[in-house]
Amino acid sequence: MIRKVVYSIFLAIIVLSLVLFFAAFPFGKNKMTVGKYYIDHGVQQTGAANIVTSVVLDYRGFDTLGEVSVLFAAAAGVGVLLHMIGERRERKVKVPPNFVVRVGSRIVFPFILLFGVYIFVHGHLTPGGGFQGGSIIASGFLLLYLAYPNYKLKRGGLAAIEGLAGLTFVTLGLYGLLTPKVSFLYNFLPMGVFNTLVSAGILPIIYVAIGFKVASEFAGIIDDMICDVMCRGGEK
Amino acid sequence: MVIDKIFFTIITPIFAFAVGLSFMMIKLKVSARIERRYGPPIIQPIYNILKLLLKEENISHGVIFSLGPVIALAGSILTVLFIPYAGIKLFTGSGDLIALMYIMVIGSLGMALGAGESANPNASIGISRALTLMLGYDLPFVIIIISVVLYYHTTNLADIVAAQAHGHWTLWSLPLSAIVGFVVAYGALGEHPFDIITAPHEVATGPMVEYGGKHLGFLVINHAFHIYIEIALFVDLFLGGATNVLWFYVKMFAVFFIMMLFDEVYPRFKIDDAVRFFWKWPTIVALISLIIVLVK
Amino acid sequence: MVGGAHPILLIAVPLFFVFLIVFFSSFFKGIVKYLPIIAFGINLIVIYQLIPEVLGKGMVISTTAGFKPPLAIDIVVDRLSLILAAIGSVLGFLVAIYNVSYIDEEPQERYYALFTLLVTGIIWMVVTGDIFNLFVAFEVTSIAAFGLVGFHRDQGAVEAGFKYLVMGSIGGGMLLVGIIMLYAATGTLNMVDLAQKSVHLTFGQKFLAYSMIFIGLGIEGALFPLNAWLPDAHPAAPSSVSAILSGIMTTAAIYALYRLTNLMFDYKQIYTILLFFGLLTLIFGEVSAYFQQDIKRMLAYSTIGQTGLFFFAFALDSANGFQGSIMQIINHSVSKALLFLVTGGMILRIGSRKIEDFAGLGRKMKFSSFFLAIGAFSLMGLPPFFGFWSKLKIIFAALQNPNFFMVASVVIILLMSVVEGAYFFKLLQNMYFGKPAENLQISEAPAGILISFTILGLILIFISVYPTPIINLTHQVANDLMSKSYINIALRLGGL
Amino acid sequence: MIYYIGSLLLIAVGLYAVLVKSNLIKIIIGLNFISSGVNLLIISVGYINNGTAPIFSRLGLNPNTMVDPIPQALTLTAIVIDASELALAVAFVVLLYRHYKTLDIKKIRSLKW
Amino acid sequence: MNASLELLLATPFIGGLLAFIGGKVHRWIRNLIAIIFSFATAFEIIGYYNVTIKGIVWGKLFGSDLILQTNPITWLFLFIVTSASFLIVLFSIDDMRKEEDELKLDAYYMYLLFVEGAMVGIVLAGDLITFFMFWEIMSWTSYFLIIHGGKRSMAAGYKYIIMSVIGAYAMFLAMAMLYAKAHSLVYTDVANVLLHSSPAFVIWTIVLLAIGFFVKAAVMPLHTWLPDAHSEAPSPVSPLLSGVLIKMGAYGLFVVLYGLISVKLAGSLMPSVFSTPLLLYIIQWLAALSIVLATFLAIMQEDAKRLLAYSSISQIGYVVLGIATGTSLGVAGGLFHALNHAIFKGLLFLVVGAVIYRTGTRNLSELGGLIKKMPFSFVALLLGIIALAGVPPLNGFVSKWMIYEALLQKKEVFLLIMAFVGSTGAFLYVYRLVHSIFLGQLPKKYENVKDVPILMQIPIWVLALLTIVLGIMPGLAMNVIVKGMAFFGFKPIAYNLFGFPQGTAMGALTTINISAGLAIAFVVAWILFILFPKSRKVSQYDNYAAGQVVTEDLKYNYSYGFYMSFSRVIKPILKWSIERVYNYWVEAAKIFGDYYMRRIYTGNLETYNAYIVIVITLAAAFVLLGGKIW
Repeated sequence: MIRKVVYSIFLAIIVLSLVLFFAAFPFGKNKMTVGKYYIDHGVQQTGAANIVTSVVLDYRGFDTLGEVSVLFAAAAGVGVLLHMIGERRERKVKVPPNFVVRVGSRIVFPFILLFGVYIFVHGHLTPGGGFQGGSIIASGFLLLYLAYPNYKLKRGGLAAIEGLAGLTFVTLGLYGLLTPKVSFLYNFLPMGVFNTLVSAGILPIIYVAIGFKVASEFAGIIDDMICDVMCRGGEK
Repeated sequence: MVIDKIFFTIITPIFAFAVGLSFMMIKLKVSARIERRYGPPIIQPIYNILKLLLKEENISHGVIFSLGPVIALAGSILTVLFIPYAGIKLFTGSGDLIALMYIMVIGSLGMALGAGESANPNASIGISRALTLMLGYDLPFVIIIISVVLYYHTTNLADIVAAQAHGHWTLWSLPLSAIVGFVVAYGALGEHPFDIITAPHEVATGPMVEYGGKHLGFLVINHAFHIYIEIALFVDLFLGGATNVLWFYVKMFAVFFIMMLFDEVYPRFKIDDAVRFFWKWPTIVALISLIIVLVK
Repeated sequence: MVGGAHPILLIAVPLFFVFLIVFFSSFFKGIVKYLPIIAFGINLIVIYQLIPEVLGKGMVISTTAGFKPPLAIDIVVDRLSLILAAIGSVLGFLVAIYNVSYIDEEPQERYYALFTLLVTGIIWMVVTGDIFNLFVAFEVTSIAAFGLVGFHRDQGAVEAGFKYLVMGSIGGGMLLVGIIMLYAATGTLNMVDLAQKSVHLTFGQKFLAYSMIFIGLGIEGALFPLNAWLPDAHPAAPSSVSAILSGIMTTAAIYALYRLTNLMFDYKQIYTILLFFGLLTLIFGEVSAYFQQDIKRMLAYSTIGQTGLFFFAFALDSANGFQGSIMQIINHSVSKALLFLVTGGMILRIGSRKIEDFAGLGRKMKFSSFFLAIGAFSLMGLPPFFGFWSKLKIIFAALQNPNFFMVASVVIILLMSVVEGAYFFKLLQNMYFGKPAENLQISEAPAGILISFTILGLILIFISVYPTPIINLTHQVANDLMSKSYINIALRLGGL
Repeated sequence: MIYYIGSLLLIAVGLYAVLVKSNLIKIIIGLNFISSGVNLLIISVGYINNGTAPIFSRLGLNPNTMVDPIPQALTLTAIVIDASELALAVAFVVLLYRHYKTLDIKKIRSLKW
Repeated sequence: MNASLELLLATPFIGGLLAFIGGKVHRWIRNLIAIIFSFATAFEIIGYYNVTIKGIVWGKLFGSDLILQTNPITWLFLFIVTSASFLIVLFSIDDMRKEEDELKLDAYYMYLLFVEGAMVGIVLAGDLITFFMFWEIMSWTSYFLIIHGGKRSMAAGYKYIIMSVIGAYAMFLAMAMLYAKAHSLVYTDVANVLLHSSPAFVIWTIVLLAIGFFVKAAVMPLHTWLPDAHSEAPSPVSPLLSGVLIKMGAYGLFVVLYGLISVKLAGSLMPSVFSTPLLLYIIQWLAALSIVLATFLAIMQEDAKRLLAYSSISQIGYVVLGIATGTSLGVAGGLFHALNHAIFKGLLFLVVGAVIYRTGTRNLSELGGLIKKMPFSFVALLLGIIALAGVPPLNGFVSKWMIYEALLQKKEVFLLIMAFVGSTGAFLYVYRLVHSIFLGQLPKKYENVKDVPILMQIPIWVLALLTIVLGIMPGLAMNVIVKGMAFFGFKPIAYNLFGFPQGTAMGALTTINISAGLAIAFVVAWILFILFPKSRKVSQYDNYAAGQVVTEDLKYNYSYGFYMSFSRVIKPILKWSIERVYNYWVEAAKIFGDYYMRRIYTGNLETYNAYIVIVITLAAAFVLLGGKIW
């Protein structure tokens, strides 16, 4: 009990000091320096209507590469941890899925996919993007897992998609080094018409790649976790 | 000059031997008298030595066994050459008091080696005791040597003797050192109560247990030298040496006579008691004397 | 490709290969294990090309997305980064060779991908010029490391991995809080820009932001008392990964601390506090190492101790201190990686991590034992090995103005060196002259392992007998740090 | 201001959970609290009073009312990182449970000193 | 000889590496390389006899130069190092043949030559950093040599290396302090800076450096490694350690005391006792205590090498005592004794090694009577012990005499008394050595023992010859020593080839007279002896045993607990052991370390997280309190 009180006091001190810090930079005040530049020039420079996307994929595109790597690392890590030695058994469930779920999922799944694709394709125009879209697609696969006990993703294909998507991203970035700007991730494609689907140069391509990548990674994670619990064979 | 030197070099050991032998003779008689016996004839030691030397049957346990007495005698002869007596200083210039201390050891080393080869445990025990006792009396001995040396600011024995001319004996100036010196010389001679080394009736005459014949004869001769060395050194250090042989002899005899008296009075020390004894009172007294010298 | 190499290749190329590994894993699995070698081989070429440029100009800046910083993220390689990136690439390359013989457990393709990602993340942390990008690289590194620590999936590995994950996540969160505090205060994320714009902050504000960043990087950088995950995680990981973790990952985090401290938080008070952290880390690491029975755990604690040492040297806040610190970093990275690689090979052969089971290995695995001895000597700081020069420099630096505290610290450092000697000699003695178990039938380590640690050992021997270039280079680095030329050169080269 | 305090409190609650809860899942939830708090903090930093989203859904929107896009981008990155950590943590918990047959962190102490 | 100092320094190192590589080809190639290179090193130093070279830059470090230099004192130590190493390599060829493991042997020769090289480096060093570097190399290479001796040598080696490292780091601290002040570690610069430093600084410097040297030289409170290490090391290594390696401590002390700070400076900094600066006086006392206590301990030993090891502590005490007197005679005596000790202790260890080679034991009570089987070894050992005991006419006497005289001149009587007692005590233990090994009765199992092979005898004879030559002609060594000391600003002492004429000291010494006198006396006595009837040789068992007949299977010898009665006397001293004090503290530190570690790395995640939170809290509190947390 004393422990908890002491911890609470500690945390109170931490929060208090941080609050005092942030009090010097009040909420709602315009603190932009670089951000202002992005808002002012982002549209001309990147051609993306969504300034956040232009920041995420263009100005700070390198961060996103890292982000993709992190996600990939997590997926690989989960794969490493939940890797199964020996045969995979058929998945067994205690209660077979409801009929409604099975039929419903068959109807909903294409729409989920479509919605996901929509989100990452329009990432440079509207809120959303590769990560969001990818997650949505992965949730569609989760639905399939719920609905069909014997549903199994083809991991080889997933890996290929994952790798190809990642390769696309890096290759696009590396190509920037060959352009006159000599800059990684340089947006070398024409800007296109503002606020249309085919605009903002390489950004949509990257987002599509990210979308596929995220979808396959999340799907892989889901597959790993479900199988680890449900398909584990005789090994201890 | 050179002839002189050679002459004295030859004569000195003989003189030393004679003196030592005479003391041995006297001792037999005197101790007999103290014990109210008649005692053997006065020249009995000479008989003894001759008998031993001329014995037909000699046994040897090995080369070093034979060499031991020889080395002992050689060491003693060498030591004698370094001790000035009656104004004659032969080698005194080439080795001072400190060197002399170590030259004296050569003889003991020879004897110890020889006795060691005899492979008799009695001999070994005797040597062990002898060496231990040596360590015992060495402590007060070096202290008084240092006191005397510091008092006269020289380690040259001849100079020390010279500085004591006209009756300025060290005995008067450093009486405490002299007393300790006496005790030490006495201990070094291995007389009662420090005769645990040979310990007659106990370990069968100690280191010499295996010796007989000419070997033992050499050791007896060596003992005569030994008596001479210890007492002569004492006389040189504390009694101012002497200008002529006779006076030197008289002084030596006086010292020896007092020693004999002690010899008859005291019982025997155990070896560790002997060491403790030497490290206690003689050392303390010697240190007091040393401090007196230092403060002066 | 104007002007030779482009530092961004240091990150992009290995990442490319990471995805290539994933791509190939489904249908061409045989090639997977060789891809990291190629990746870091290319990295080495890039480093080689960068060397003259960096040494000449002091810095090479590479922009991304075609915009100048602070608008976009830039990759900045100055001399200090170059040293660490070079160490990272070399270790990555050698450990990649090592892996070929070492890893036989499934899932291999994920291991290779994660491994490549780990090293890439480390290099990334070192060369980035943007503080949020630093955070991302930090997370790439740590998440790859979480997975790799748990790679064996046995009880210890999982426990260590989980603890590491919890602490690392807290650290990551705190680091992000610190970054956001800086962003809230300045509105920029580029380090050079931050350094310039943060001058108007009060000491208290800076200190608070700094302490948050410090927590994050300190957890990764194994500073006492934030290092409790390390002695669990480093031994639990495969030895190849341990070599990277101990050799360069903690160092990279410490590098980030150096960089940020030097750029933005250059206060005497902060340095004084860091001194204590360094000393405590040193003491607790070395003394704990002495009590270990498990060799990898011992090496892990020794890593903590070494970290404390070079962190202490850095906190001296003098040119000599910086120089000593960086020399010690080099020494530690090379030697500790060497030790982990060698012990990895030995553990592979004898199947035990207990020090007493190493008895008699000096006879059976001659090369391994020899290089183990070399590495241990260098860590102990025995001449003529490189560790001696670095320790020398640190001590000299500490005693530049010998007040009581400094002398006491030096005494502590030396005492800890004695402790270090105590456990290393115990190990060596046991290894060379201990009585081996009955009918111990083992052979020398496999070829890949042998090649990799032999090369590393030869590098160590080379810098030991010919330390002059490194001494000169680190001297320049120390001057860079002292004069904060990072800002100046970056400004001149159009970093802003 | 309340947003700052709220998000900071969220961080504190997360830390508290990590500190005192012994259930592995709760610790993971605590970690998530921390990251959510941090993300909220980031977003709050970028907010401008009466701001709009920095999206030019049509040309001619007033750029001066738009909020800072950088924190939003950062949050996006941070969320993904948090999700990755979460996935990995859950995988660890699965394995831990298999090895120790418990979810109590106090009993998972095979590695010490 | 125009070879450069670098070449001299490099020769043994190159030789070591080549020997190691050569061992892969054939063991004789290795042996040959070892012999050639050790001889080459010894040969190269001829060119530097009485040469002074001020300083050669051989490298650069942190912008300061690494310097080599040489002067006659250097030459003296070079001579000790190189010639001893050469002889030991010769001795090793046969002695180490019993080691079957060729790899160990390859490593053995490599380390042997490395140790030599490191010692050459120490001696040639012209600045402290070079000195320290080679010092450390010497430590660890010799450590590897020591642990070649088998299982028990490992514990000994461990103790050795840990203590060495502690000592080295004490030196290192002093060096670093000097560097901080002088920004250079070249002897001359350091000396300049010390001249203008505060007394406390100078004293600290000397104390710290002295700790390092004393560990290596095994001066009393820091000696505990030596008896174990020297006795457990392989036979050829022991003479290297005892004869040469511990001299490096003495050399270091000499250089620091007279190269870095002059006696005059030391005298001006602190009060003087007996006209010796206090610090030097304390050093002298430590040395004197070493002499006496180590002698007593040596008397008690039952193990031949352990006995010699304790004797080394005691003899190095004389060296340090002499060097710390600060007068020309005393320092010359100390240096000369260093040379002499290298010779006779090397000799003794080699002979004991030869005995071990033949009998396989070094337990004194198991040996005996070997004189008939190994007569040459006996004679060599006899010469060695006579020299060690400081009995004329051999070399040990001359150097001890010089030290005594120097102490007498300075009236440091208490030290002198201790030195004397140590010398007499030495007589006890050396007799023990010769008695228990060569005299007494021959155990039956050693009936077939022969003298050692010729290759092992050569080094023994060379050293034995040297004891005699230097005993009769100390002037040979004084040539070098006096010239070298002039280099360090000492007044020259008067000497001639055969000793010291009147005026050098309080007395005079002419060694030729003593030896000639002894020779003549011996011849006279011998002639007398053979004049009398010839003696008959009998068996050793044919002796007086209280009427019993002694048979060969019965051990009828007195060799265990030889000085039992003496041990009763010094029991109070024996009860008290420095080693136990050290062990106590080490154990306490271990318990403490273990305790805190268990409290900190508990394995409990909550605790670990709490650390993080505490650190953040401290930082936050620091800010909240406005930076006033401490």
